[in-house]
Amino acid sequence: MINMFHLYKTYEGTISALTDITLKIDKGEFIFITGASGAGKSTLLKLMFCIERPTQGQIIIAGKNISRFTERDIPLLRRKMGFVFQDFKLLNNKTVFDNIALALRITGVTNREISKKVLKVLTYLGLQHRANFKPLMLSGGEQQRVAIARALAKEPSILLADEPTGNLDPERAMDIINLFNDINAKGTTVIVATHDRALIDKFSKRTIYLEKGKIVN
Amino acid sequence: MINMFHLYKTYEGTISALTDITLKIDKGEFIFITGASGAGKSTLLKLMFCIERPTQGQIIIAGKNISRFTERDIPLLRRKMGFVFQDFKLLNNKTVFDNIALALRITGVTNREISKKVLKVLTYLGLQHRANFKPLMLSGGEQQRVAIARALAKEPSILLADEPTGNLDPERAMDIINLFNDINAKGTTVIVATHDRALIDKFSKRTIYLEKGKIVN
Amino acid sequence: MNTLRWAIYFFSETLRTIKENPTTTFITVITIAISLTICCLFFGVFINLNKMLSSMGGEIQVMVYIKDDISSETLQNIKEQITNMPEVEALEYISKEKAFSIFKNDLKGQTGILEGLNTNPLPSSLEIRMKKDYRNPAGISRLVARLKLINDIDDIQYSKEWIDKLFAFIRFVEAFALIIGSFILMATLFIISNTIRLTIYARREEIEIMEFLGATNIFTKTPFIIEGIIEGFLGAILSIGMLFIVSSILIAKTPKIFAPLSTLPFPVIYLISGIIASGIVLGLIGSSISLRRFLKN
Amino acid sequence: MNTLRWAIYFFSETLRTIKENPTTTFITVITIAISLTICCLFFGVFINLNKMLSSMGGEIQVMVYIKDDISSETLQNIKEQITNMPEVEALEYISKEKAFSIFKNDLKGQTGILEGLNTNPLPSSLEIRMKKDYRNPAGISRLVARLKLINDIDDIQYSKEWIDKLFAFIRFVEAFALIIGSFILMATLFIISNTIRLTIYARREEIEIMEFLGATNIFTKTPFIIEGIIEGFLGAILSIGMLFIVSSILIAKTPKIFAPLSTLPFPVIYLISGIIASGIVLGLIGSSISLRRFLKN
Ligand SMILES: Nc1ncnc2c1ncn2[C@@H]1O[C@H](COP(=O)(O)OP(=O)(O)OP(=O)(O)O)[C@@H](O)[C@H]1O
Ligand SMILES: Nc1ncnc2c1ncn2[C@@H]1O[C@H](COP(=O)(O)OP(=O)(O)OP(=O)(O)O)[C@@H](O)[C@H]1O
Ligand SMILES: [Mg+2]
Ligand SMILES: [Mg+2]
Repeated sequence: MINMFHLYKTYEGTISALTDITLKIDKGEFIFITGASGAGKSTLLKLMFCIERPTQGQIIIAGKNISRFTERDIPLLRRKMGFVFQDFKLLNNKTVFDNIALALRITGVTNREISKKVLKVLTYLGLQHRANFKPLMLSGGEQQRVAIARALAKEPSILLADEPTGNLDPERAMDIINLFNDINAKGTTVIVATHDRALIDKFSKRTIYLEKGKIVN
Repeated sequence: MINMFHLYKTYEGTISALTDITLKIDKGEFIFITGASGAGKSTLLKLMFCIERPTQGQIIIAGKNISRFTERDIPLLRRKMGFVFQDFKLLNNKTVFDNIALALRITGVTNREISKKVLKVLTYLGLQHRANFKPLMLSGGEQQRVAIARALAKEPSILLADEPTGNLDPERAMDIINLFNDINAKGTTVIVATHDRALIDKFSKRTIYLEKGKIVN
Repeated sequence: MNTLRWAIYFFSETLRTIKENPTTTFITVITIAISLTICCLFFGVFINLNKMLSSMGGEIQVMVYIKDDISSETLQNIKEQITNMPEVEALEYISKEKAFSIFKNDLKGQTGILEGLNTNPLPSSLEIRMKKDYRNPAGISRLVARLKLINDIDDIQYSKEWIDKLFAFIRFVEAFALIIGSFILMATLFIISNTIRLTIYARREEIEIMEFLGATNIFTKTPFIIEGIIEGFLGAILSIGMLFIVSSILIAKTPKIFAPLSTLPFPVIYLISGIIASGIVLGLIGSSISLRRFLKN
Repeated sequence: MNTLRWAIYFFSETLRTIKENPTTTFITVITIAISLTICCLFFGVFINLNKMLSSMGGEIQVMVYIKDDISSETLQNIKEQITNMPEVEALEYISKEKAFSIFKNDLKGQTGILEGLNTNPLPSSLEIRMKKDYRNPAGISRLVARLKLINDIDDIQYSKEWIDKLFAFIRFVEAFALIIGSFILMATLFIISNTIRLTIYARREEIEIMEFLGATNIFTKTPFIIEGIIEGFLGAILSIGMLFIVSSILIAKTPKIFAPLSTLPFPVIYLISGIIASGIVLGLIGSSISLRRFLKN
């Protein structure tokens, strides 16, 4: 599904965030990426989502070399992927419902299906009662769950989640990973960047350890 | 130091975030506040910092009834307190150094002292090499540490930290709480809202459990 | 079906953002209204001034004095020759007697001067009214050249100095309007597009997030462009209101003799549709230009 | 010492934000420049037009015709009486002979009319030039009333119709300028303050964070206000440049006779300092107004 060959990412010409990453992720895999703060976890996810471009090396996703993507190719790639941003990136002037609906509308889902899907995913995440709230009226953990809901709603074939449980209590965090497990069981490739050792230990999945931009084991 | 009497906070007239909170925090105490997502932890901290005003009840800080504060009284209160925001609230167009320096300048510290203090606190948090970065060039955990550095730099008499370790790996999280412990030992009252059970267990401090806006034990 | 769904989506999306950002919408609409109004006032005054000045060309008179001792046939011949000239619109014959009575009238009180005068010393004449298109220095020169070829003409008189002055003034006003007018037009475009740009700048995060969700440029752009068009339309309507108020104050304050200076230079319906069209185009261009800066392609 | 430290801080802070937001600074500066330029062009043209029209009042002539049979003492007496009137600036005596030669000159070719005339029928007269302040319909009426009280005067003539028309036109131009001018002034204020407001709106988060850090309003406000002042100053400088370019094009295109219409109505130094002062005041007011919306008190 995802193949990375000798990937390097250097910011501003000098700040080396990733060094020589070669990684193969199979279709339907569930992977944790972990490592200290600043190790390069977010950068790795951003490269897969074309938010950042590699300084060197290739990324092949579903047979396409996205390192060579032009700006025009990117939207189509992103519509098939879900991304839970570390800083949520919710639209503050839209309600929770509209934030999630927008992500679906972009992928071309019809209005009728949109309401159904949004309500379903909000229920999964215990946020039905917050559907008409705007993000700034939510607690940190609620915002994080909206960000997760938005990524899940479009039923992506690849889910990238960047620190999706940092603002959640341990029970809720466990629930989220269980949810990821469920969609993973239905075929979605799941890649989670996290610090939470309890989760990694509990779910014993393949885990990539990053240290100063390099994969270690 | 901080006294809360029968505090209620209702958002938008209907969303009850805190119900009948009565709490006494002594000078020099170290307190954890915990509870599920949406329990009201952030709201409680925001009330102490005058970001939100209580719907009912009184808050006395250092002998002053801040529930009666006018807009003109607030700046002085805030200069004596440090607040680590759950969403960091860094100025994106200023460097890490300038973000922290600004907080000091507002409290009236002289230029010479500012550089000294900023560099000291950045070193504590392992961020010397990021002094000239702007927040958007930092990883999530680095941003969080800048937010912590900013709150610590002005050597506040009360430190309020809202989920200060959500984006940090367990080792760094432990370091942060140790740091809080140190300044607590020097007399600062520390109040930390957190989900991290590992930290709460490790540091066995007085812990307030919130559930749906109420204190439980 | 699909197109309709998108149209509905984009429209409701636009209305929502307008409702959510009343201040920026308000600012943009008023800015467009003010800019359009200043443009219209400027060009309205200019067009009227130019019209009034040009109509003063109607006072251009060429007088042909005829020798005293000619037959009525020769006179008829001269009249025909002149009437056939391309520059001539009308011709009036003023006999010796009529000329004398006009002269007496002009002198009014001081008739003492005519005491002891027993012959009429004034010649008969032909007064020529020129066609509109030829009422300019070049046209007059050509007419005079033609007239000079006619026999039995004593003298040709026309106010050359006055005509040259009038046309120099018209040319001056035109150049003036061109310079200041193009400045005002450029200023209008600049101010409108930048106001829109600042409102979009305030929402740059929103655009970025849309991109992260896989939105194509067109999807992200369309609501902003529709918003620009709606704001342009509203601005135009408001501008029409402002123009109506300003021009009715002007008309009320204008003495009758200068009325042409403050009337509408075009039929109202053209004016209104012109302003609305300009508003819409300005909103469209303004938002399109601004968006290019915030979208990658 | 402390004040100096703050001054340095606020200034360097302002320069930093200007450097960091070149686009919004640029937009604000150009908007101020354009608005000031349009204002100046409008008032410049208006002042010149008004000046030119008023100077046409200099052509106001009041003629006093004197009876034929008076002694030179009486004439001297009349002259003195008139010279002492407050409205009178100068007085010219035109004798019967001079009047006749002027009349002959006016008739030019058609001197046939004077054949057989052996006495001079024209009266002698006094031509009055009025003082500047009285060259208006009311002043003339008062002067004429005074003149009528003098004995030995035959007749008083002045071009009432022309004067009334001229002053009606001047009054019209003034009313016109007042209406359009106040519209342009309001528009300028609105556009400048709103451009600044939009730039501040884009940075509203920054203001909020400053408040959370315990900054007083004055601390948060000052850099924005200094920025407004600097932008106003730069806009004024740019506006002076624009005015210089536009007015030199205008002057180049202006025929000599209309030169008064496109010259500077004031000494350059007043103009420049006036524009700079307006720019600074506009920047100051614009930023202060805008900040009130984003700060709680
Ligand atoms: N500005 C607001 N307007 C309306 N409701 C709000 C607002 N802020 C918070 N709330 C609601 O109040 C409740 C408590 O929020 P609070 O942020 O205090 O929770 P929290 O304990 O900090 O949760 P978390 O751990 O997820 O950050 C939540 O249900 C939230 O939706
Ligand atoms: N836009 C950028 N410009 C410059 N440097 C950057 C940029 N983004 C990230 N970096 C740097 O690259 C390194 C890796 O960042 P990254 O966000 O990938 O870390 P991370 O593993 O996600 O850390 P965290 O757990 O704290 O989120 C960091 O040192 C960071 O400062
Ligand atoms: Mg990260
Ligand atoms: Mg919270």
